[in-house]
This record gives sequence, structure tokens and C-alpha cells, in this order.
Amino acid sequence: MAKKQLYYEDVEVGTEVTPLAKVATTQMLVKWAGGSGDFNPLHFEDSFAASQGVDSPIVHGALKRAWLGHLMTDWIGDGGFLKKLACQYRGMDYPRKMKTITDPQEGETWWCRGTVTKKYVEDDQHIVECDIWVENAKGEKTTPGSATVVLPFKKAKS
Amino acid sequence: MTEGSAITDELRSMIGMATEPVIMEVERGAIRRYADAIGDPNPLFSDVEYARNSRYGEVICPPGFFGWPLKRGGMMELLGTIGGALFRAGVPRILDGGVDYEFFLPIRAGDILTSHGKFADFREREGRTGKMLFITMETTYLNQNGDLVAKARSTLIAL
Amino acid sequence: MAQQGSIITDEMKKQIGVKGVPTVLEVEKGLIRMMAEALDDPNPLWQDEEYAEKSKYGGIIAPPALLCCARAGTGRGVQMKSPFPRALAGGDEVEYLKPLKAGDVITSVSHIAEYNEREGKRGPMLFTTIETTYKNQRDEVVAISRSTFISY
Amino acid sequence: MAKQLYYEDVEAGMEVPPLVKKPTTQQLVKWAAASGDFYQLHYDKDFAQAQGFPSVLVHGKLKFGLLGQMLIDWIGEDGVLKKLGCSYRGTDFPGEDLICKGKVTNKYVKDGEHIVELEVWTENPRGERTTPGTAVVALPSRG
Repeated sequence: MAKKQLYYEDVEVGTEVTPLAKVATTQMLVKWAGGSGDFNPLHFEDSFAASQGVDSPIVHGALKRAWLGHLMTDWIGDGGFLKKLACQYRGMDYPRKMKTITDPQEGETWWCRGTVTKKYVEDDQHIVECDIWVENAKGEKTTPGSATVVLPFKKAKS
Repeated sequence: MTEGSAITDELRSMIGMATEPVIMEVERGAIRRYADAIGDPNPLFSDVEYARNSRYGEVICPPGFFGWPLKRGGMMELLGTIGGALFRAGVPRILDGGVDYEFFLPIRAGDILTSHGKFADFREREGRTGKMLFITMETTYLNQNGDLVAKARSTLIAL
Repeated sequence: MAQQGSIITDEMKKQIGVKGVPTVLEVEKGLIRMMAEALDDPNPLWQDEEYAEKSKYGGIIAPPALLCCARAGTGRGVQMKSPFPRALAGGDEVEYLKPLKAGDVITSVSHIAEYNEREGKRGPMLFTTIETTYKNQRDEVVAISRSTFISY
Repeated sequence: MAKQLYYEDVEAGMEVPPLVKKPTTQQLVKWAAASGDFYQLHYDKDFAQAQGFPSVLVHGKLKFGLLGQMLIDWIGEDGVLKKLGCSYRGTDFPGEDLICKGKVTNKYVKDGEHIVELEVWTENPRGERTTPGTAVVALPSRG
């Protein structure tokens, strides 16, 4: 993975955070259960999901939050630091089923997106604030949030 | 407190209630499994060689991951204690409303974290389907040097 | 026994004994805990450090199931070929030579040990046996597994 | 832990105390996470049905692991599990009883080790042996 460093000077209010596409599958949800330790059957068992009043297993809110973390850490690069990440779970998302062992069925693709809302220097830190969100195929922001990052400053290097 | 408020005296008495400290070990394999579960191939989370040569010097955690607790407990246990009180208050269903993280220091594989969680606040709102109770929980994470590495404020919605 | 019409081709036979890519697994306490939880096995040797330290192992050890699974690299990088579309796990056999301790770093290497063909109820079946050797950081063999896959 | 079993306590024909399990779908997901086997047949009902099964199946290797648990509980900490093998002959479904059983077939001393051989298997509620196998353990001796 070739990594390009983002600098404070590269960013203005309104700059778009490089979008990140994600596909949630039943398999990703099971991996997430293992990775996060959240084994709530709401996310993998049809009959349990039905008993909780959702049609079928839903994507973990925390997985969507982690996607937003991925969005930000990719964007700020190794030299940046994520200071704050916040999101709210507003809408439910349903994973794609699997067609074969490795391929998901056709279906929804989610996009993690963001825009810069503010940039400033505070305590010698070059700070950038962003609105971020996960958007489903219908364009609905099911997981809106915000992030604050510290970026390196080019002039500081010379 | 108005008649029929979801914040019963029983619940009010739980504000500030804290967990036992939870010890969490940050292991490389757990970080790798977590990053794999997000679908995040960032070598800082999985490639020991790459991470050694980075400014972190070791594999680090993706944001929001703090390793695995050595023993069960923590916020899940605290939630268990509040379950009955929520039921008696007429708001037995719990939804995850979101989380707000503040990160102060990177968390490296090999760190031993201690987390402290507590109920910080209860707020009430009338929703479309009736009473809603917003429960705010605060968790702080310290590393083995006693430095604050992160804070989380999560919101649960009881209805 | 490659008589006329055998499903075991020369190309498949060439793969016998060819070593797959080595897989390295750090046997971490968290993984052991997760496996013990998946087995619902409360044995304190898997999880209770104080208890395990006083045992003859001197520390946490892993349940036997931790070897011989995808996590441990069993079957990784082996060129398994079959003319049939469906596959099932047929069985596993593991020989344990040393205890597997938390903190060990295991390197596993797999190869195809043999093929067998048999006429089943639903037509011809191919049995592929994969052997995997697991060594620890001191280059000691801790276990050897033989896993059979059935395709039909 | 249970008390220690000795070589002298064991005779051919003796049964291992059965271990009764009832894997849940949640346990299968935990197994997937621990073992790294993320085959959808074990948690995606639609996928399993497309493969011709009535529901998701218990992983074969999970049954292997449970047979291991039964043996280790039985032989105690001074016993050593030397070999365990089993075939995945039948399907088991979450929510059903899965009974791990074993029976001693042979005992002998070899190279100073007190060896016990066993037949092991898992049984479904219909009494079918879905995972037959064999095991070899070494036990401490009182002698």
C-alpha cells in the first residue's frame, strides 16, 4: 500500500475527504463479531432479528463507526493523528448475502464520505475538523458523525 | 421529577455508578483480526516490519479498538445491573445511539490498558413511540504508564 | 492405481508432497480465550493465569483444537484440485507432541499426502489428505495433523 | 478441576463421562472467529439452504474440539492427549443436543508410558454417530 501524506496546507474548508467504498456481507458481520467481541445474535440470526422487530440481521453500528475510522486514518496518512471521532447510529443497514464462498451477491454498496468544516492552529497543532458519514445506496446518511484530526505542516519541515 | 418520568428514583441513584477497572491486553493478533473485520489493509495495523519503521515503532490499534479485556465485566456488566431498573421504568429496550471518542495517544500492541466506565447522565425525551431515555456512559482508557490514551462517551437509547 | 479413467491426473499427482506457504501464528492469550469461549470449555488452564502458573505447564496453554484450523494455517497454500464441484471436510487426525503454550509462535507447513478415489452412492468421490506440520519457535514439532477433504 | 484419573482406574470397555453440548448459532459464530473458518454454510441460512441443507451446520472442527474437551476433562491435568482423530460423517445443527462420548478399547505400557486407546464419537438426538473417531492418551500410574 503506497501511502501519500496529507498536509495541513492541502486542505481547505469544503475539501472532500477521499471517499471510501464498503460492502457489508453476512461474512463481514461474522468477522466483525470476532474482531470486536460483539456476538449479539441480532447481527447473524434471522429468527432473533425477527423477534427484535427488524426484518433480518442488521449491520453493527460499531462496524460503520469503524469504517469511518478507516476513512479518516487512510485520509490523514501515517503522519496525521485522529483526535476525535463521533457518530450516531440513525438508520439500519442490511448486509449483502453471499453467492459463493468468496463473492457477495449483487446489492448495496456503502460510501464513507466527509468534508472539511474548519481548520485552525491551536497549541501549535494544525487541526482540521470534518463532517463525516456513511451513506447507503439510496443516498441516506445512516451514520452521521464528525472527526477532528491533526495534520503535519509542510513549512515546519523546511 | 414529574409523574411518570422515565428517570425513576432508582435510575437517578445510578448516576455516577462506575465499573470495576477492566484490564485490557493489546495483542497483535487481536488488532489484525479487528482490522481484517473492518476490511482495512493499513499496514500500521497488521505489518510488524512496516510498523517498526514507522514513527510508532510497533503495530497500533485502529481507532476505537482497545484490545480484549482479560476478564468479562466493564460496561456490559454495568448495563446488566441497570436492565431491571429500565424495565421497571417502562423503557426495557436498549438501542445503541452512537459514540464520541477522543484520542490522546496511539495504542500500541503490547500495551496494557485499564478502562474505567461510569453512567454519566440520563436524559429524557418524548419520542414518536413514547418515552425515550438517553443514557450517557463515559469510559476512560489509561495505558501501563498511567497516561490517558482515550475517552469515549457513548449514548444508549432506552425505549 | 491410476487405471483407465482415474480422476487423479498426473498434474494432481505432481502436487503430492509439494510444500505450501508457511503460516505463522502467534499463540496469544486473547485467541486462546476466544477459542475456549467458542468451545464453551471452562478449563482454567486456558484462561486463569494464576491457576495455570501453578500447574505443571507453568502458564496458560491452548486447547488442542487450536491446532488444525484455518487460523493455524492448516491446508494453506496447497494446490487442491478436483474435477468435482462440491467439497466437504471428511475428517481430521492430530498427533500432539508438545503442549502449545501462550506466547509460542507456531509455523505450519502443509502438503498433499495422498489421494484416494471411491465410488460413492452419488457417483465418484475424491479423497484428498493434507498433512500439516506445526513447529514452535524452538523448531520443535508440536503437532502433525492429517485432514481429509471429500469432493464429489 | 476434576480429580486425577490413573492408568489403574481404567479398563477396556469403560466409558468416558459424556459431555453434553447444545451449540447455538452464536457459538458457531464464535467458532468462526476463533478458528478463522468463515465459510457461510455455518452462519448464513440462505446460503446453507442454497446448498441443500435445512439450516446452518455445526463446523466439523468444532465437534473435533468438543471431543478434545471431553477427553481433557476426563484425563485430568497429569494426563496427556497424544492423538485425536475423527471423521465428519453426519450433519449436526445448532439448537440440537450434541453428545460427546468415548469408550476405552485398549490399554498397555509402551516405552515407559501408560497408554490408553479409545473410540470416541459425537451423537445427535436421533442416536446417530455423526463424528466417529479414535484417541490415544497417556495417563499417570499409581504403580
